Amino acid sequence: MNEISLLQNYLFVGAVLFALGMAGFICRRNMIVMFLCAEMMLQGVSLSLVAWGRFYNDWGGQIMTIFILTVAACEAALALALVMMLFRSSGKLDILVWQYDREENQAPIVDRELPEEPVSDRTHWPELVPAGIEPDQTKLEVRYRRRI
Amino acid sequence: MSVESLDYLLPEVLLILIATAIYVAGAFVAARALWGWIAAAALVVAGALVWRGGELVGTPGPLAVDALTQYVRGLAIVVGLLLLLLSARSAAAGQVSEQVGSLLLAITGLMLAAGANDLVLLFVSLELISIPTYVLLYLGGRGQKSQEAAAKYFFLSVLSSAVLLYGFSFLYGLGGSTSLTVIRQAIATGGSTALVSGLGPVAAVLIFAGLAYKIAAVPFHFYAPDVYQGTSHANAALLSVLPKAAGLIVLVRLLGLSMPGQHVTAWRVAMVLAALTMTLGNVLALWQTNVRRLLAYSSIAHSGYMLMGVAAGLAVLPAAQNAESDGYFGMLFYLTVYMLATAGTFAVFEYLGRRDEPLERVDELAGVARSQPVVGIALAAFMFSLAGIPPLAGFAGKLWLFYGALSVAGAPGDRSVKTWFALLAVLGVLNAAVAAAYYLRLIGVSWFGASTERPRADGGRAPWAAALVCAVLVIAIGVYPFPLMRRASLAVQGARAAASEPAPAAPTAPALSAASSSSTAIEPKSKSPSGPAG
Amino acid sequence: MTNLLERLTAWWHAYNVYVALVLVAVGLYLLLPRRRSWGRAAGAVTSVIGMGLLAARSPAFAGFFQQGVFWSLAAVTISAAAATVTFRNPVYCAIWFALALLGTAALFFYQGAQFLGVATVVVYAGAILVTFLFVLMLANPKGQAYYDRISWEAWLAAPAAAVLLGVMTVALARGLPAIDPAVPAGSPDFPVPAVSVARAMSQPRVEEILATDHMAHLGGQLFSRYLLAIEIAGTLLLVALVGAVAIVVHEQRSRATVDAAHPTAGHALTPAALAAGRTQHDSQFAGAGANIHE
Amino acid sequence: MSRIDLLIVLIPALPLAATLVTAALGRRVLGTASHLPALLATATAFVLSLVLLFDVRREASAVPTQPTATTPSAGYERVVSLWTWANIADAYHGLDVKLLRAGNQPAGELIGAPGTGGFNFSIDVALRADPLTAIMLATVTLVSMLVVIYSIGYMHGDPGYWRFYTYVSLFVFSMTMLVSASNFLLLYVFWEAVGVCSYLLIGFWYQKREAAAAGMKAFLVNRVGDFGFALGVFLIWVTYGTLNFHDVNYHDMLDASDATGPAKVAVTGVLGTTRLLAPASEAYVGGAIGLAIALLLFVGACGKSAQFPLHVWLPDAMEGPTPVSALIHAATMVTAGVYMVARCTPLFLAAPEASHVVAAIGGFTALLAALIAVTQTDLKRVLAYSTISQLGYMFLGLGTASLAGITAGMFHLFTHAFFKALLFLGAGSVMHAMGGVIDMRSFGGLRRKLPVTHWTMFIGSLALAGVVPLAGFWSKDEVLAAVLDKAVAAGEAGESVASLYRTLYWGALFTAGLTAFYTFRAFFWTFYGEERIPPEAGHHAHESPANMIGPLAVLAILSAFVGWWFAMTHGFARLLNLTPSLAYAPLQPEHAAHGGHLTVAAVSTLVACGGILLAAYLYCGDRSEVRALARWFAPAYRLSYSKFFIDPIYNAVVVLPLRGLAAVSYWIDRYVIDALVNLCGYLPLAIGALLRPLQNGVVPFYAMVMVLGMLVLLVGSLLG
Repeated sequence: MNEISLLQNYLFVGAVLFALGMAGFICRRNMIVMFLCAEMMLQGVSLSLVAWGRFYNDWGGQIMTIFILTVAACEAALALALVMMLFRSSGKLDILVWQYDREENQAPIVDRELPEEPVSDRTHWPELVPAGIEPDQTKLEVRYRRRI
Repeated sequence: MSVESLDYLLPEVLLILIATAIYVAGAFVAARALWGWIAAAALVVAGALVWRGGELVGTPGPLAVDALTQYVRGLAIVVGLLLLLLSARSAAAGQVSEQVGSLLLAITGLMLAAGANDLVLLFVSLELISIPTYVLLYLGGRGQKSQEAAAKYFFLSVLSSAVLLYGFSFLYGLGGSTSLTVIRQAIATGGSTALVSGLGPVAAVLIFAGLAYKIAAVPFHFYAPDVYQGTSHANAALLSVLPKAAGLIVLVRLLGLSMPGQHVTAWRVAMVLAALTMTLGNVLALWQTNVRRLLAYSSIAHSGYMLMGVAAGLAVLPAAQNAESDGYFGMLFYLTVYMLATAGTFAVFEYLGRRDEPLERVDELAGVARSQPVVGIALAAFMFSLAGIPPLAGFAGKLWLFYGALSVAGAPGDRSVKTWFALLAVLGVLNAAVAAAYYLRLIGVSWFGASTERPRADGGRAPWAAALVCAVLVIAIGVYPFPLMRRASLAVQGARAAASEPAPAAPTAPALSAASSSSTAIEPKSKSPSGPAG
Repeated sequence: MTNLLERLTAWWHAYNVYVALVLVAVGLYLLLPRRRSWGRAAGAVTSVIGMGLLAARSPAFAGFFQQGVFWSLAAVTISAAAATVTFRNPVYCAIWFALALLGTAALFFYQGAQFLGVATVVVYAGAILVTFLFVLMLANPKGQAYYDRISWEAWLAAPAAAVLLGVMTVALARGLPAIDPAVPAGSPDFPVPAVSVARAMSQPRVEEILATDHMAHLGGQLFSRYLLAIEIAGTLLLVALVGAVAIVVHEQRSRATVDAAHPTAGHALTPAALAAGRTQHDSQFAGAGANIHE
Repeated sequence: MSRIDLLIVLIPALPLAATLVTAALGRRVLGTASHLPALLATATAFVLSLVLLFDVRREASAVPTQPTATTPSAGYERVVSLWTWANIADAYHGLDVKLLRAGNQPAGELIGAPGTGGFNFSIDVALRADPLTAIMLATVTLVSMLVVIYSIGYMHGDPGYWRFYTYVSLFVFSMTMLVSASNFLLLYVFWEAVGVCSYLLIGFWYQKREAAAAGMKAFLVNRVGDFGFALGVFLIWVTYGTLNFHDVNYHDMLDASDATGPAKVAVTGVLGTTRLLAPASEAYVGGAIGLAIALLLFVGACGKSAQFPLHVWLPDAMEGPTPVSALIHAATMVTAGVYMVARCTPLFLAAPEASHVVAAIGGFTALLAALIAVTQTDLKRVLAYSTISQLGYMFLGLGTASLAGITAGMFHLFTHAFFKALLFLGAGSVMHAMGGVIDMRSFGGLRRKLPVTHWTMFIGSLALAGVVPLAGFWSKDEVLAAVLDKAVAAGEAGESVASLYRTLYWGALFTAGLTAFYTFRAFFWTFYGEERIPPEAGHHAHESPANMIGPLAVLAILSAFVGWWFAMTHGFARLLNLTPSLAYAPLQPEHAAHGGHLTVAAVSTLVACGGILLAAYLYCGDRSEVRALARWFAPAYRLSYSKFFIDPIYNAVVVLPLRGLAAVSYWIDRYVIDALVNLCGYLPLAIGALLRPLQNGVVPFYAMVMVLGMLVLLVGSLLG
């Protein structure tokens, strides 16, 4: 693969990551997933930068990526604190809860119907039993045997 | 980096050190006023240092040492002092140090962003404005409103900075270096190559879209009304001033000065956004009853006017014009005037509110100007200035913006371009007429409204002083704008001149990298088709 | 018959980009969470085909078999990314994102950016993502929230992504035409500005990026030319740290003071606050834990 | 610095000082003595204006009055530059130099060489003294002084006393600056400033909802006019490269030490001597651009001077205190548009079609407003519509684009200031006595109670009606004569506009009759008939105090004699015609047939008398005072009383159509034109309402729109 096609391929992969992240950012409603999607966009940018740096034999692309990494870490710290606080006051990770401030006399966006949850998608996580009580081994085994 | 550049950066270094010290010491000493005074002293000293720097002209390293940088640094310090006065009261108890420190850092971010001549430095400087702003937004208010404001600003800001970075990556790809000087030279000499003509517009649009969020230009403006409404007056003032200034200056630096020959895309985008932004901001402001929401739309509309200046600056080649008909000059002058009037307005509102119950609705202003004549006159001055009514500063600002647009329309050139700019100027004047309605409504309510009996106006002396300073400046600049004009035109001329002189063949070789490269065996140049190395 | 075939082939050559874009959009739409989810497998197939078609537009695709390593890495990364965006359960999303990060890190290695590869794995996958997983588990350990099962305007988001991809493909094809390596840099047929290439060639540290002491060079650059940015990045980390702490502390403090002063304010979830602050319409909506139906 | 320089600076400076003093000290220190600074300032300014007037007259007389073929006159002007407001370096590079050059000067000498500052475009705060300015200054300061004196009595006891005098002083400052500004920018600045003062003063009694709304309306409608004016100024800037009225010499640009040798013109002003003396085809831009400039300026004038269709604010502006109506909305501010059009005469001459538009709008407005005034029952509203109508006359005069017409228009402005201020102040006196009631249906027969007001208003009404030999007669007559001359001249030249001007002439003549009718209708209704006093006035309805009566008397004397004096001596025209904009070759008199003027005068007098008689017949007829009136208007009285059977015919043929027309005009004005103007105001609101749902508070939606916007821009940039 010559340099220019290497560059082109990397830029293409970067664009795919950016576009996917962008679509996810728009339509996912879970705030943490939104943030992950934003990070994915940054991954796309990083790939492009590194590819250009390689192409020009220049350090700038990699350095820029390091800084993107750093800033992403800063933003992640703030995002975690913020999301935690938002979750504590609304009980949800849904971004659509936060639409109180809007133009006056506009009706809020309300979900008309909620999706049914298919049984097949239902997942179970291990449950910790309260301390001091002996767990019912057989029941747990039965419940998780399929997956363990 | 060298000792000289450190010397040049002394104001920023000082501010960062003081901010850090305030952060750390704030954990131990909970003195409300102390941190404010220290921060103010730091800003004053930094201002003196900037002043002492004068009109330095240095070689372009990571920093563009030119008159534009100096101008914006001075502006940032003045605005910083005003914002500090404005937020003196709104700080939550026990978190003054966090607030003051974040504010100082955001101001430093603007100072650095104005002078950054390197994509990496530019990126971190812009983040240095954004990240403290998130913190301030959350700390500024109480309960769900400020939470919502912070969340909205944060998430959309993350999206926009990703877009901006994507634009940066293409700009980097055009120039092969993070230095804007090198990028400019590469684009100037390689204007006809497929790379520049194919990817240049993409880079320009992505960067524009990323920065338009900071400027609050339509359709990237949506956060502004909601966030302003949900946060405190001080934070709204900060949002309407710092990111906007940074966005506009960076826009000029990146698209205007670093991408020669790529202006067609940029000015078209700027023109479309300017027309949309000013119109939408004004027509929606007519409906508002919440003061901060109203000012949010007003600030959106003013972004539109300033984008008109940017468009005019982008559309004309630098050689064909004098400094004052340059759209950037109009934009810079208007930016200054707008910042003063808007910060002053928020100061008035902050002052007029009750303790723990800030001013919210326009009706609450009823009759306050009669019981508080000084503040009333100041508010009237800001409103008249924002509406562009002479002889206040906003009039001169609008005048130079329209002059810039009409200079494009009057200069020799493509006929359709001229027509578009003439139409844009007409739209601008029409918008100014529409805008008068809601500014006048605020004056009318505050002077002629039936007054409410409830006690008001215990915002303290600090916002009062900020309002007074802004009012004096707005009137003085209106009556005698020449000194400010001269500075602004020198700034624009300086930036244009710095951007048109030939770049050094290679970026200034830093000492450390020279040392490290000496230890590297120079391998034969071969573009190996292999994948991973090492 | 042959005529028809020829016409079909011509049509295909002219329009396969659009077909690919439509396929990407449809596939992505099918994959994204919707009210009644069906056809997710079809969506996966469709979007893979679409992206494959787009990739085939790339002139470099010809050498696919020589570039097997790259394309496998890219395929893994992209599929993981698509899975991140489309999976309903946010915990799965995070884990798929970890895979995408690993893919990106591998791509970094492939480019010779060793430090970045390691840093991505350590910082992102190791630190950030794990913290997010903690939050996710704390927030809704069952991962069954209704808002993960529906998305906002998927019918607009998917075409938007496809259009962006199309724009980028076209722009890249215009900006970086496949060039003959024999064409000298600086001639009009060469796509890259001669200045940049000349600069890259003229530097003493040719092939530095691929050199064995890569890290030393990177560090040298970082702490010389980009020293100022490093300092500011340090400040940024400080702000983020202080800010994150302040946000949490602020919440506790203001809740304490607000609860003391106005027992009803501050919480959306108490009925009194809802009645006081919000409109009736809003409060129905914000009466959160319970009922989002009308 | 000569005396003129000092005077022209002092005259605006004094009211400014009064404003500052009153604003600073008014509430706490001055209290009920807040009128003192304003009184002192306006009185001194008036005296200084008189001195200035005489100085200017003396200086201007030195200029040759009769132009010869070789040296056409360009009038007299004196410019004082206070400070540089803005300075643009190298502004004239790249501009089309031909436009800057004018007349007999070679190109190289007009624009300075680089380095001398000759390429710099500077906007100074520059004041000018010339005959037009001097006349305007004298008028403005005289009327304001009288209004200030009058208001001492009228505003006595108002809680906002100090505020009132602050605003009035500010207004006098702005108005004096407006008429003495020597560049378009300064003119625009004070153009807006008088608008702001007007807004403040209309809304002075903010407790009244209508007052606040009227202030808002006045300001916003004015903004629409200013929109045109601003664009016109920009267009002048772009076209002529300068905004100065006057020429700038090298001497003014360089240091005094360098100023040796004869004064050379460095930059020609838009209305400067150099350009005026040059052949018109070289000096001024005609065609579409010239027409656009003139029409845009005229839009501004329409807003400020309340011409159709931007006249809707003026009737509402009567919510302000009556002295304000007299000062601002009758005598001074509303004439700013007339002043500006007269000042810019050369620009209008460059585009003859613009003059036709001015004349047509002026004539139409005059007729429309007069028709509306016929049926109004609010005394101040009658006067307001009458003001609009008279302003229309002024524009009609200016629209003839002849020296006689422009002089007549300005002369009408001059005389109108006196008698309209008189009428308004008289109305204020009535209102004062009636406890604030101004509806004529509630009172009547007041001439016993208010004798002085009655007599002074009688003189004012006669003057407005245009009865010989009062002020209005002379000026209105000259306007009519000028229109007729123009029609005749155009007819002789075979131009198609002759019929337009002929129509306008007849319309104006009809309007003159209407004017007489509605003026005396109001006069008789108020002062004659059965004595009726509204309950609001209580039992102590009495004549106003001396400080209100005094100004009335002064204005009455002026209204009576000023027209006659100046018309007989031709002093006004002779002085005014030395203004640079008017001492202008294409404008020099073409020696029209003056023989016709006597006919015009006779006809107009007849028409006016007819109107008065009609009013007398209708409003004095079956009243208790009919005998007293019968002695005055014996013929009409006898006609109406003895020939009883004529009444119905008379009524059906003259009165009913007139009333019907008036009612229709009023209805159209209120519900169509006003509604259209309001509609323009609602349009942005409606657009806003359509866009509001976009702001729905949902973050993903915002993100979506951001991304879509970015994509549209991206696709656009790739396609374009």
